Amino acid sequence: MNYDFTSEQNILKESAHKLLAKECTGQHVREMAEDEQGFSLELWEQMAELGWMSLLIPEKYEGSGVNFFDLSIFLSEMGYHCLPGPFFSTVVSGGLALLEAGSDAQKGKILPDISNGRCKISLAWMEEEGRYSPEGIKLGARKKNGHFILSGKKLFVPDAHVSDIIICAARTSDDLKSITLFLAETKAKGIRIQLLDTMAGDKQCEVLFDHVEIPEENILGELDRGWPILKKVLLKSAVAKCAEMSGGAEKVMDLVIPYVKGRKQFGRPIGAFQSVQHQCANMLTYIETMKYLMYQAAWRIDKGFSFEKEASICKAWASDSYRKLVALGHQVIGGVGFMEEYDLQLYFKRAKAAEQLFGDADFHREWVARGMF
Amino acid sequence: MNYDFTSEQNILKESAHKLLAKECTGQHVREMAEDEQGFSLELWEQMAELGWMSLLIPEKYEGSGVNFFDLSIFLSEMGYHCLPGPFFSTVVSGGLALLEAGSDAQKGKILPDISNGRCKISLAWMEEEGRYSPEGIKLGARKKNGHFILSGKKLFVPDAHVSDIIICAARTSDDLKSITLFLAETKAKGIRIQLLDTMAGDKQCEVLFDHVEIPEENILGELDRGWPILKKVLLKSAVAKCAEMSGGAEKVMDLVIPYVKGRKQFGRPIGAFQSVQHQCANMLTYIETMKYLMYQAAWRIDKGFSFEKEASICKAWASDSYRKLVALGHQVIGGVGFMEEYDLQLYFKRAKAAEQLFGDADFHREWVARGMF
Amino acid sequence: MDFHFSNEDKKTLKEVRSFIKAETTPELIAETHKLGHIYGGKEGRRFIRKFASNGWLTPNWPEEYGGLGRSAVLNAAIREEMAYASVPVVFVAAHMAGPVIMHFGSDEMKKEWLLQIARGEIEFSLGYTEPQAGSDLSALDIRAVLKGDRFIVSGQKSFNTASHVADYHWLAALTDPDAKRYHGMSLMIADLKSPGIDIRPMTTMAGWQTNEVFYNDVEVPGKNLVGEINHGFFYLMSALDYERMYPLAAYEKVFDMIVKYAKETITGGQPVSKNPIVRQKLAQIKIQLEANRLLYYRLAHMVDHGQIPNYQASMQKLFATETAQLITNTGMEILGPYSQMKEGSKHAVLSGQMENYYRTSVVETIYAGTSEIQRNIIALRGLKLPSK
Amino acid sequence: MDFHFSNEDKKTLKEVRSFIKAETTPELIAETHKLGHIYGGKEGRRFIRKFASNGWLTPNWPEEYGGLGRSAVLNAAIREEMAYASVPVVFVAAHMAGPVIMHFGSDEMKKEWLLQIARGEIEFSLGYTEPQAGSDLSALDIRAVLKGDRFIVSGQKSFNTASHVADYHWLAALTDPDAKRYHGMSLMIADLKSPGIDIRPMTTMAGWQTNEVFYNDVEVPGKNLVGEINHGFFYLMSALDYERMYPLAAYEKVFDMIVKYAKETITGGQPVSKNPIVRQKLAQIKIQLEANRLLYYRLAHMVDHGQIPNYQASMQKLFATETAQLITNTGMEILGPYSQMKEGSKHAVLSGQMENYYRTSVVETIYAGTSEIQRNIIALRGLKLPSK
Repeated sequence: MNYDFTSEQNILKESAHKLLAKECTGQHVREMAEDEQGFSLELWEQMAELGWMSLLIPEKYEGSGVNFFDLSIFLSEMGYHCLPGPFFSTVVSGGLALLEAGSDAQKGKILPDISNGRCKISLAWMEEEGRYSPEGIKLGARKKNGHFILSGKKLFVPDAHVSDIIICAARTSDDLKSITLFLAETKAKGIRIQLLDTMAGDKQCEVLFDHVEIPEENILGELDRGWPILKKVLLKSAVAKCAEMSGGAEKVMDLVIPYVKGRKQFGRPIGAFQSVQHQCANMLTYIETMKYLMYQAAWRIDKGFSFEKEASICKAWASDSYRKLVALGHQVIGGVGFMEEYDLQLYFKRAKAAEQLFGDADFHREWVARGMF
Repeated sequence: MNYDFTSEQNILKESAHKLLAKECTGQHVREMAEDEQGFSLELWEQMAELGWMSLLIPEKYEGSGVNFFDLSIFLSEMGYHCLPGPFFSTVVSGGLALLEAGSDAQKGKILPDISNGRCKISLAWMEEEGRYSPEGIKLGARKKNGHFILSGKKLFVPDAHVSDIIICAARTSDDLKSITLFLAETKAKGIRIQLLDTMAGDKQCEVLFDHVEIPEENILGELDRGWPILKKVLLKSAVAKCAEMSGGAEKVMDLVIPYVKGRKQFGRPIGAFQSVQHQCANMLTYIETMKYLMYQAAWRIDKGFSFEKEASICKAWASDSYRKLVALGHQVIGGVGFMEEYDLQLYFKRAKAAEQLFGDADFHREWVARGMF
Repeated sequence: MDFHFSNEDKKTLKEVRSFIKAETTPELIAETHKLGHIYGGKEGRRFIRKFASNGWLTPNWPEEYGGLGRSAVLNAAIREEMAYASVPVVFVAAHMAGPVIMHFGSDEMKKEWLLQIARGEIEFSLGYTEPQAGSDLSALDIRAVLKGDRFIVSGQKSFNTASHVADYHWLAALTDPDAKRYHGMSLMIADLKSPGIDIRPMTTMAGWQTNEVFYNDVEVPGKNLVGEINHGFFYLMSALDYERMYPLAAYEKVFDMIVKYAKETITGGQPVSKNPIVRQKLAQIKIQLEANRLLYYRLAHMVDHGQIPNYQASMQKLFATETAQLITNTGMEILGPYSQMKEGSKHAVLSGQMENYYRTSVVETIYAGTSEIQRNIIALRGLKLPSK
Repeated sequence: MDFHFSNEDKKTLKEVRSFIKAETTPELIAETHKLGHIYGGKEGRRFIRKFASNGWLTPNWPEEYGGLGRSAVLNAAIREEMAYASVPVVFVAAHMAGPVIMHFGSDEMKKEWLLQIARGEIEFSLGYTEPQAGSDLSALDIRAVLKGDRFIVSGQKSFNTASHVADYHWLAALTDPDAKRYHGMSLMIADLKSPGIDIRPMTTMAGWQTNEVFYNDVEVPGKNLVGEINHGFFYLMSALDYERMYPLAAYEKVFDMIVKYAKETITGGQPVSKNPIVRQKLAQIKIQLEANRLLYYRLAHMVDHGQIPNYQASMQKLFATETAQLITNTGMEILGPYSQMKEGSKHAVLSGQMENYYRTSVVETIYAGTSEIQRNIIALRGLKLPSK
């Protein structure tokens, strides 16, 4: 057993931290929340050049070799700095879906472009019922002259408005579980994308498919067999989201702890009050448990071990813990932390958004229970 | 609105407190937990003489007039002192069932005997599934020659071993809700009572009905219409149990608060530590919310208002709060409170027993939800 | 004990409900929404004056000061009605400053201020907090020096909500900087339009504005001193006790909206309200709302029976605000991704109010005394635990 | 990072499991049950010696002292195996006193004690707590006066678990009563059969026995002093750090029993495990068990990498014991009225163990440092928050 990073991993972490501390300030995050595109193309290209997009991509597709654990280190740093933009949807959800189910041709065509930053992807699964189950997918794809015609509506699709490709989960038969994944180009005729206005200023979209024609070779994986792929991708994405969340939690600690050491009330630093101390102790406990659960799941994914149970455990715990940690942070910092100009609120909002993405705590507890019963 | 006791009620409370402080010491409670009968007949008769058994009974049946609120004051004191014995099963559950559904003849025969302490009653509803629903009642009663023959097994029947009458809920038709209540004399042929050994040393019994013959006039209420009666009795009993619980909670405070004021650690009273202060503040909040919710439900019962929602709210809250309050008490008192000779453990055990009686928090939350949806 | 409103109170409350329903015009709602407060604008002033003309702003004040001579219970109930109707309910003048003036002000001061307050003609904003003094209200820096018949005030306040819309500042200032803690502070009323006052907005994460208020040699008439000089801390603490109650009904309304949503929204072929886990969560909130209601009216009962609520007010504030946060977080959970949609966004439900309340609720356990301070008070005053 | 046991460790753990399965005879179980401890009786001593002869009591000790020279991870894992098998797992000699002797004892002391300990031939009981000293271990009253080559000890200990079955007392006593706090205490080993020692049982609410231990001019050989005189508090704190870990597997086993019960028990026509609320509760525990496992093995990882666990041990103890209480309370809820039936009662399920564990779990967040003390440590040492 070993709980330490390798020295290479420490260097990775530091370099990511350094770049983002410089380029992704609170100011930048606030601007991008208002910005329609929602990210800086310059920073995007810089990250691509540094190889950040290539971490999940095998060398034969111009990646740097599949390494989920190292990716999670990067994601932690992105969470720490609230990096806006389509990195997660492209590299994590999109990349994982392609790796999981893409044909050689599909991979050969798209993965190199992910790796060098030229292609952005979004995964579209949720619909009006807002659920994570095959039954919730109603958007239909019907075969016609060697093509599939997709009609329906996807909701809460991350960063679709800046993506080149949308991976769309569609119903291809009445059988409840018959879901197929399609690679749709966002410029295809019949696709309309509308940005939604969200609490955290992250970019979620409604994507309308109005008789969108998609060639059969754009099926990702096999016909009617999309759900198991999607489930796997969502679970791995959940672990990756936990990496972001644990990074965000670390930043909250870095805001809170110096503050309670410096801020004086009733003649002493508030950090000397036992109730503040105990709240901070609880925060540290949340963060360390989140972190190890996440790294364990990431490590299992890399090793090729079963990871489903660990992924659900980790997302359930992180969903609750991150929210509670931010709430404790607000409580000990008090009025200052309630100000828009103080960065804590960025994390408050993103903690809730992340909590709901890829299944919240109740959802993943139920999945843990399915493993038990 | 008025949150105060009347001066008469204050006197009632004090007199009950005084008697029980003298007669129902921790020593007595411990002895009765070991004792097979489980209560002192002498104290029982003293209570009867003082009119404690008569509080729910109309004057025409030799009672002192129906007054649930005043009864709840007495029950609080009994909870404060952990009074062992069949008062609750006789006066509360038994008495309420008779009042709710008894014929004039039944009331005239039994209520005066309850009032003067000559009759003890137990209500038997639970069976192997341990649930509070008509479906859980399997014990069958089949009609034969103007009698009903009862066969089956009741579990967790409080104080059946010392009761004269058991009010037994039996299934009288295959229809799921067709339950009938029967008045069974414990000395009847075919009834076998076996004492169970419980954590709190309260007396719960298995009661076997082996072809017990019960005359038709011993039906309480109407044939097949027993469930609504039982439900009402269980709900009122739940409120009465909350009265006991809030009294127990007050005693826990009376153990804890002086202790934390006196006990010194690290050079000062432990009550001066903020974490202890906050735990005690939470305890006080639990106790005051429990108390008002309970008194409100009792007041509504007396006024003849609907009380079902308030009863479930009160039992759900008290079930959680009393347990949490005792746990906080243990936490601040520490090692001493873990000793058998210290009275706190009496309340720890009884809090859990009371939590489960007449429906626990999850159960009553579901009932509250039924009122909402 | 008795847990009912009197018939007379019930009748008044019915009138209040009808009034609010009839008088909350779209114009009023738009203005209130823009300002974040019901006063400060034309529509709001009209509404409040009309409302107050019934005596409803101060029903428990004596008639000579513009009240109805009715009970604190009625006052508490009216405040709940207003909160449920989303009429922002913090009236500093009527519910915090007024009672202090009534208890400690000179006859002249009472005459000057109370009727105006009761009629809803003027509003105050609280001027307690300063940058260095959060929970520690004894740590003030702002100075008021008596020169002749006026005070000259200099210094800075922060987190002073509503100073940009109120008429007067209910100001705590140091009048004897050499005195021991708690003994050199005075309370006074400053006109927010006075020369030398500079109000700078601070935006909160809930979107509404609070303020920094800068005093640069501002003149405050000596007669605006409340009670005696250097007794301010005592008055301030008393103000906290007299009418400290936290109407939770604004969040209760959110809860009712969530319940309705759960009933009407179908997921997986059945209403969300059939989900046993959702049922448990919503029932738990219902239970806490009921417990809070009892803690809330206890405060009014005490006032009506000549007692001064003390730790009981802390307990209610603590309980109510933790329940408020439970409501908003549970709502976010039940609405799922829809909860994140802001007002005006496509696919927003409950008019996009869920995420708004979720953000707003953050501050409830902080302002007007943090939960930690409330627990301290319950322990020290309610249980008489030693302070050291 | 790496979250797996090595193949070598896996092999050893398999052997340990087989051994425990084979050697826990009904006689041993009966004896353990009666004494509340696995040592003290004939069967227990036989079992422990045989177990220890494999080096499993001290696998991470050097071979010269009877260990296997293996990892702390293996040690931690073996302790979990023992806990899961309900072999009471608190070995004061092997896991608390031994490491202190190894770090601070003289060569003579090491020779005299370590091999005996590693072989399971002797057991110690902790002699820290006194009536007036609960969480405050610096507040001792018991005195040890050096006279020639021996200490004369007088005073009283309380809550000294296992003193009635152990051989020696790992005694903290005042050797310089005039010294400042923390600087006048020494650690020494006292033979519990010494004349002048009187052990009086105290019964806990969990049914098991702890003890008051009275010293009346008891002679303790000077060579039994651990390390230097008056350095006891430092050693004691170090002992807390070195091998402080809380094996939770005894409660994990209870959890597994509850899960099995939920699967096999039919209510309302379906297994209890189909109830969504039950599922949420049990899944939550599963999650916390997993988080605890990671906190637990982190401690071993640190030792194996030359670090001394500090606040990390507090965090694991805190997390584990709160999880233990969650498990027992949830079990009581799920078993319902059956949970209250005691061992031997008709209708008892899970051998009546549920209520037993429920009572037992009360003390977990209190002994060996209360949760409050653990949170203090996490804040002060883990986060370097100011102490005043």
